Amino acid sequence: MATMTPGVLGSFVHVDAATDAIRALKAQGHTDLTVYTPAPNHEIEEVLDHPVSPVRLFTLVGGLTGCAAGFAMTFWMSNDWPLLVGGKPIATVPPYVVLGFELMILLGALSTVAGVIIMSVVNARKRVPYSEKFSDDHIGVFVPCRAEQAAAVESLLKRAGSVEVTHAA
Amino acid sequence: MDETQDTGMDRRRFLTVLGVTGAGTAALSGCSTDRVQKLIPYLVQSEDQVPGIPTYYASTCTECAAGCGLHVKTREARAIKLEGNPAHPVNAGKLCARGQAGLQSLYNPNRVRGPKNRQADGGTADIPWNDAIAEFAAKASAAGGRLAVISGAGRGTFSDLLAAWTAALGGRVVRYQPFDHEPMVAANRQVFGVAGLPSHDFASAKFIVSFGADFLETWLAPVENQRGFAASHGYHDGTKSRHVALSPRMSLTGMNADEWFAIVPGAEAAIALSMAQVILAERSSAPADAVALRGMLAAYAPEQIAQQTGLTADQIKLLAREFVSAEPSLAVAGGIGSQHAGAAQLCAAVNILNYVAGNVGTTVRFGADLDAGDGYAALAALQKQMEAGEIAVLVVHEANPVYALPKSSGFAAAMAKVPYKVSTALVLDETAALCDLLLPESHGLERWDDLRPRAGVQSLMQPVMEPVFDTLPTGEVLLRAAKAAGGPLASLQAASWEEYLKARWQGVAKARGAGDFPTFWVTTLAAGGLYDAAPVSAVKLAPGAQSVVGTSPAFTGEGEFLFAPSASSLLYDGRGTDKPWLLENPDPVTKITWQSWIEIHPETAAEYDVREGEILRLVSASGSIEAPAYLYPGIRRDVLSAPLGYGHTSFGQYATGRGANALDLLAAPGDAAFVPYVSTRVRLEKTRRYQKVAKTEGSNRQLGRGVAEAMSLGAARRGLTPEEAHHEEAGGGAHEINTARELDAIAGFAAAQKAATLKGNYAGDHPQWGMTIDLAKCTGCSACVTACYAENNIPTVGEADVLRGREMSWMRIERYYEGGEEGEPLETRFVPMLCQHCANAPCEPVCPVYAAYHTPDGLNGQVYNRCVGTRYCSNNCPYKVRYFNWYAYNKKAFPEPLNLQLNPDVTVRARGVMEKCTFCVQRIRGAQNAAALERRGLRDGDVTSACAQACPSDAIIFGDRMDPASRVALSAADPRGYHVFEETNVRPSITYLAKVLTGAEA
Amino acid sequence: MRKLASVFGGTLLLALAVAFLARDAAATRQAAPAVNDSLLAPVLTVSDSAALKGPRQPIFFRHDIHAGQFKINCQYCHYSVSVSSEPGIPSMATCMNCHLVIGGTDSTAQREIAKVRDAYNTNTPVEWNRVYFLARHAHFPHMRHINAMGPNACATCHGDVTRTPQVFKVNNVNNMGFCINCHLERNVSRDCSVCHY
Amino acid sequence: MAHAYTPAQTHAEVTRDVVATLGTPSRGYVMMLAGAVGLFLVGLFTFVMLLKEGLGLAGYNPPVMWSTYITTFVFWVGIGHAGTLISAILFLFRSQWRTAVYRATEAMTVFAVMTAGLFPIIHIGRQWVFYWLLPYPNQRYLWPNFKSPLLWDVFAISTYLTVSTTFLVVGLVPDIAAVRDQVSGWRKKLYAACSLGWTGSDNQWRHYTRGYLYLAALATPLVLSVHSVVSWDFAMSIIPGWHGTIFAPYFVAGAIYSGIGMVFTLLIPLRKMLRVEHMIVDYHFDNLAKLTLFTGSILFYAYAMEYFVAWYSGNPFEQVTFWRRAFGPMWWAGWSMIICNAFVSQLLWFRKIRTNLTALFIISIFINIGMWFERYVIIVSSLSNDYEPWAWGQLNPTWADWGILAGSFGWFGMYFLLFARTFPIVAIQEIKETIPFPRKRGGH
Repeated sequence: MATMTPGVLGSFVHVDAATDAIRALKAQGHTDLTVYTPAPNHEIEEVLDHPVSPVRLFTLVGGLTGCAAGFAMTFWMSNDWPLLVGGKPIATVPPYVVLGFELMILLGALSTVAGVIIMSVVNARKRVPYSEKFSDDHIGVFVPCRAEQAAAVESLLKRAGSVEVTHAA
Repeated sequence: MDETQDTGMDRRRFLTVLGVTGAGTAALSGCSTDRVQKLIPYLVQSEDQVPGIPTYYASTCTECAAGCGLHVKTREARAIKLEGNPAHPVNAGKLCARGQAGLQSLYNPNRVRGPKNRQADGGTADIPWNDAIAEFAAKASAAGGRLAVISGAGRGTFSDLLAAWTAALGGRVVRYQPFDHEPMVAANRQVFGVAGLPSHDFASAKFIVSFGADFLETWLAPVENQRGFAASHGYHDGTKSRHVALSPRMSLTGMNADEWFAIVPGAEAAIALSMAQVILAERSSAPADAVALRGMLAAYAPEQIAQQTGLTADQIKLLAREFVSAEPSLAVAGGIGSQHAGAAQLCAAVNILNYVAGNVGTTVRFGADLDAGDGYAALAALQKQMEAGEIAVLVVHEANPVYALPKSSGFAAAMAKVPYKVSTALVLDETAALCDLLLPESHGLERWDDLRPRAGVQSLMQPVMEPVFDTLPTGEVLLRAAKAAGGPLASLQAASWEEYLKARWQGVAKARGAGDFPTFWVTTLAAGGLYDAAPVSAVKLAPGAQSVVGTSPAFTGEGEFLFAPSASSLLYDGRGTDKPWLLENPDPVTKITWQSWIEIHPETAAEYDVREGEILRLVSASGSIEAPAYLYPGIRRDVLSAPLGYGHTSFGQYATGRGANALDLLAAPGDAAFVPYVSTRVRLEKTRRYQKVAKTEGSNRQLGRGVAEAMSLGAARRGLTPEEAHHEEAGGGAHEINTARELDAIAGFAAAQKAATLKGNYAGDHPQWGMTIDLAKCTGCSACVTACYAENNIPTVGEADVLRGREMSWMRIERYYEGGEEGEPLETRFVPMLCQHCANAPCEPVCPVYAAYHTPDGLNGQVYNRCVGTRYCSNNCPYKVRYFNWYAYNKKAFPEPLNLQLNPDVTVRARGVMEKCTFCVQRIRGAQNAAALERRGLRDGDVTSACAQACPSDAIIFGDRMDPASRVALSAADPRGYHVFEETNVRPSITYLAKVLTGAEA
Repeated sequence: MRKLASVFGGTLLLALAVAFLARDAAATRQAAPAVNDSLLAPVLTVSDSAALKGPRQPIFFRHDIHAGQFKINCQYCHYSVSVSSEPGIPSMATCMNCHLVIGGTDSTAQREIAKVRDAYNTNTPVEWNRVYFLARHAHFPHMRHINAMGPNACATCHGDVTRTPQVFKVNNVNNMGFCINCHLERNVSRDCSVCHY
Repeated sequence: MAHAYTPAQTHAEVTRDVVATLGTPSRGYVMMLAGAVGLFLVGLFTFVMLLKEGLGLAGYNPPVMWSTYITTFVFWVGIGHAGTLISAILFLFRSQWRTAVYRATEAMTVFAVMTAGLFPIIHIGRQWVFYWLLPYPNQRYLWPNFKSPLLWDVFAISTYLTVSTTFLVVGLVPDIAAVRDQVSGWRKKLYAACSLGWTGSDNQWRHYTRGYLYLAALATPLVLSVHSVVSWDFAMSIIPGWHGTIFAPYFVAGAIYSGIGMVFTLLIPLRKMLRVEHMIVDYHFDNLAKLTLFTGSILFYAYAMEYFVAWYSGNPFEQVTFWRRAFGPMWWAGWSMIICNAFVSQLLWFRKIRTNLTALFIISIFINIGMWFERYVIIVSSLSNDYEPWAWGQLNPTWADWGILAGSFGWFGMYFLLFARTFPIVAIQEIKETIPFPRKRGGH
């Protein structure tokens, strides 16, 4: 099995304890932390202070492409074999707004989901220790560090109030 | 079936597999189209059969005694469409619904498929023709003087042969037709001393009075009458004739009258004589010998007879004055609706009226000598002989007396007394079922024959295809029997029936001094026969005119209602009931299909608490019938009616057991000269049972929606449009326009809309097919509906599906009532409704797959193989003229051999596909292909739709609207023109011309 | 980030282009009509017909000999192709016009021609297996096409028959794209109701 | 709002309670599932018969060319809309009370639209060529007609099915991960596969929350547009009684109204069966009932407006159509629609009724009967008395109509019950989000 990323994993019950630990770790230069929470938590996000997620660009590109594809498809297909119906012009905007809109929503939504998956996969670290409790009611903080720093990190976590600390070799 | 032809191969069966024919039979198949098919060539190339190109043969229609000329369209040696022969004087290119349905008697699956004879155990067994003819010859010659033949065949070479053949054996022939107009024949003999029926010229008559004569349905030659009637009664160059109908029940002819008087049944004769009396009293223009009638007519002064007729004295005087002042006028009588015991006297009275008004010789021309049988009296005499056991062998040819006579007449019992009976019926009908030997006759389209329906017309018939079944022309049977029997019949020798016919025609050719016979024969065959002008012989009053009696007859039986059966214009006397086209074509009056009914006036129904569809039982002294009630405002309150033609006990799968036989109520005719249809009183009983009536009528009131527009004669003369005429009637005030904005809206809107919708016309260089339908000429006879069924392979769906409103007829005749409440006269308007091929069609944008789209030449295209079946187009059509194949109707509707009638140019629609009138696009494309081969454009008249071609009133005109000189463009410009549902702005291509009304004042 | 968006957009356009091109390939090109003057048809036996494409016929009728080698005009046998929507199949009498006299050069030909004579004399026509079968919801007016494209335009759809020993389905006549392509190239109307009614 | 509701549970209790709903099915559940499958089989048999014999088996009476199949189609698309409304639109409004009910309603949406998606195949004449409605490149060079409302429908329904399914699945992933960590054996393998490797790391939450927000943002206009497009199936025609400009909002309000009716019908028995009464409480039903009252009143307005517009327009066709809708041969359907939709919803003004669950359940049955009749009346009564009086005709449905209706309920119920048993019916992570984490220094 690929090797586990070396580092220390702390498990917290109290959210303020976890934020204190994170603030302290960042102060010591450990910026590449991985924090597990059972539900998205506003305080954790603030203390980690990551940039806004780029998923919105996927949505924008998907939406615009969908809308363009919708109008392109309808106009091109109507003019490929022009058939007159009900005295109406062969291809105009009003009836095709519905299709442009539908494809905009469809491609927008699909590209958003693709964005979430891509972004989650792109810079996720492989082989990171995880515990079942982090999806129940515990908050987990994993600090990747070399063996020698492990002890210092463990004491820092315990001081902040971690209920359990494990080491990943 | 064994082969008798010497070629050893049945040419037509194999022709169908030429790889070409039967194109219409295999339906639009779902998946693979590469089934293994065989290509079977001729042995010897036939000159007149080119695969893919129709061949037309001239022949004569045998569906009724009128003898209209036919052009039979055949493809790959099988008849697929019947159309009128334009050169024929009787129908001039037109054909009624019964004529169009002749194909379904040719291809009827219930036809007797070969000679049969009765076996010891009572069953019938197939026997070869040679044995059948030998047995027939032996029995006939053995019977000698005790041989009797009942023949319904028209006057012609066959009838002459039959008469000579029977006379040679010493037997006797009775020529019998159920509706044989015996009262008219008797009246002509009594009043003018002339036996025979005159011809009537409806075209030049300016005022027509019909005393119960339904001349548009079953009276003498309905197509000829309708052509004339539409020409005079339809609005043309500022005028139209007036038609008044006097009868207890409003028939289809009554619906086309300007005024209908619900007179007391049986009082028609008195009214006619009273009118004659008024004319003689007030005018001196009557012929000299008519003055002698003043004495006899004095007893019929209007004041004296008015109260027992249902008319007031003034009304009679008004009618009389208008009758004599309209030069020429025409009075007609002798229809089934008024054939009561006093019918002969009624016809005599009408003869006097015509004579007194000077019409005899102008609109009533004797000398035409229309074909008529020997009358019921001759048949009754024969029946007496049969009951007395004097008849040893009875041959029944083209007649069904067991069904056509009331059961109380006991004809079936009389037949039982005849030891040996022979029938040549096409279908195993009630009479044939009792016979011992069946010699099935070839249908009129499968045999050589000729007919002389009237003086001056000798109409030929030629086989257009191989016989569908193992049948022979009866002429052939007679000649072969003569050869087999020898003895007295030896003189009637001929190589074959065809040769016999040709021999006789050689005589005709010699008489006319024609050169060599073959060319004469071919040219006459191509023209359909010889047509000379009918001689007109002057007639004088005979002494019998003095003894005419106008008293109304006594009706037998007790019961509070008089029973007046009505002859159906589609089923005639019941010979049409085995044809699905005629059963599914809604009855022109009641719009009921597949069922018989009892007509009762709405107020009488309210009085007896009768709802529509409630099954009523009518009981008379002689029997009872049960049928669902139909509330009909066009009948007297004390009269009930039921259609003739239903209640068959043995007439094939379509007719047997369908509806009730109205004749069961009638008493035995006894020694009357004719069957008195209107003769018995009946008691009305309720049966507490209910049956939904299979009618195609939604609401028969148009709720002021302008579907059937009409305008007064005055308005029409002043060239007003229907809208202006309505506007004038409704107070006439100028429509005050309040604001300038309203002016802009009216002007601006119309122009903008027109520009927006011109796209339907592409570059404008294509033809834009259109149609005009003149409601002033349309009589609602439904010939166009059957013509459309025949041309476009439309399936008949059967009673259960008509009950659900799923009939597939692309064209329907809508019959809207106007007035009729609180004593107002009831007016009826007919609107043939079909796809309007709108330029701004609402059905096209809603179809998700472009199955409904607009063609460059102005048609609303319906591509069957592209249709997915969402049915939104039918929802969005304001005219509701799109029909859906809920089931695979093509599989149920064309059992072998009916599928031979399918038109190979028209796709047979599969299940789940929408279909509608296509303006006969196959005819348009066919004409365009032909024109392209000749390197020329289409000319007006190259293309006409099946309905326009068949319409006896010539009310439908089809053509290219873009061609300013075309008939359709000219008639579309008529100020009477309007579009149905104009306000939906769908811009239909069909222009209706408003009906023109002439009330009493005109 | 930009890279990803462009990758995403690119794949979409590529998919559309492939679909567009796939459609053109579906309509096979027509065989060019070529009649070679000095054409000598190969000598084959009945058993060879099993190896050849197309259904085996009751008589091994050789178009390459009749139309190719002897250059008999198509309309001699298919007599109604220039006047009717149906080309027409030669009657047995048409065959006998020549085969009354011509007995055939090699043994196979003689045996096949004997079948023709036998069929004619016993009045039982030969039941050919149909090769081209147009779906019933479409109407193909042969005469308009012959009228427009000339009398020897048969090869356009039926392939160069003068070199085919046994007729086979060169083009699937039920492939609508095949007809529409031709109509587009010749700028002829492709309105639905021209063929579907 | 009267009082902000915070569930009285800790995070561990939430996980335990929701995982408990996925245990071995109770007898009641199995019976309901068997019933649903039975109804589905009835529908399947009917559909096979329609395929074999033809649409004639159903009670179609021309001129009424659309009847119960289109009614049931619009009914199911309508029910689908409440789910997306609650899960997407209320998510944008940050409403507190949506968290407990939104997963159940979102699942209801997906299965309702799946049921509706069947009808463009069931009701057309040639079911086996339904794919012609899609713009796939073909050798015939033929394309569908994009001007047709039916084609807009195909695109709208398929987009709506895709987006709402995506929305449901994206919402489910964290919950499946939570369940994965609680169960063992083959179920752990199943849930591990479904959770797509979700660990709840900060990086994942960062993209997940934004992604979910944008999905909700996209789903909001979609839910309003889909039923507008479905209403344009009718509004684009020229049939009196159909082509009204009020149809889009009228149908959307009706959709939400009938959707929440179905939510009551499903949730009230379900919460008892899955023993989650303490998580889906009166507070939720009270707010749902208020939403029902709101949309019910819009329907009340719409019905009145339809009759007023018909009268005011002076168009004789419209006036006769609406007169016959109220007093003609179909008066019974017209009045049951108005009573069930407009008057029954007015009962929800009273708090006592809004919080009485049995009352809500009964009202929800009336709501959905009324809404089915509303579509039936709109479609059938307008078609049966159209422009041409001669072609008027009454529809009388047959067993085939009711068979497909029963089949649609079976198909929907079957999927919903299976979903309730295999996936968490209450959103674990959303509820945990509303419960504040315990703090070391106390206080909240």
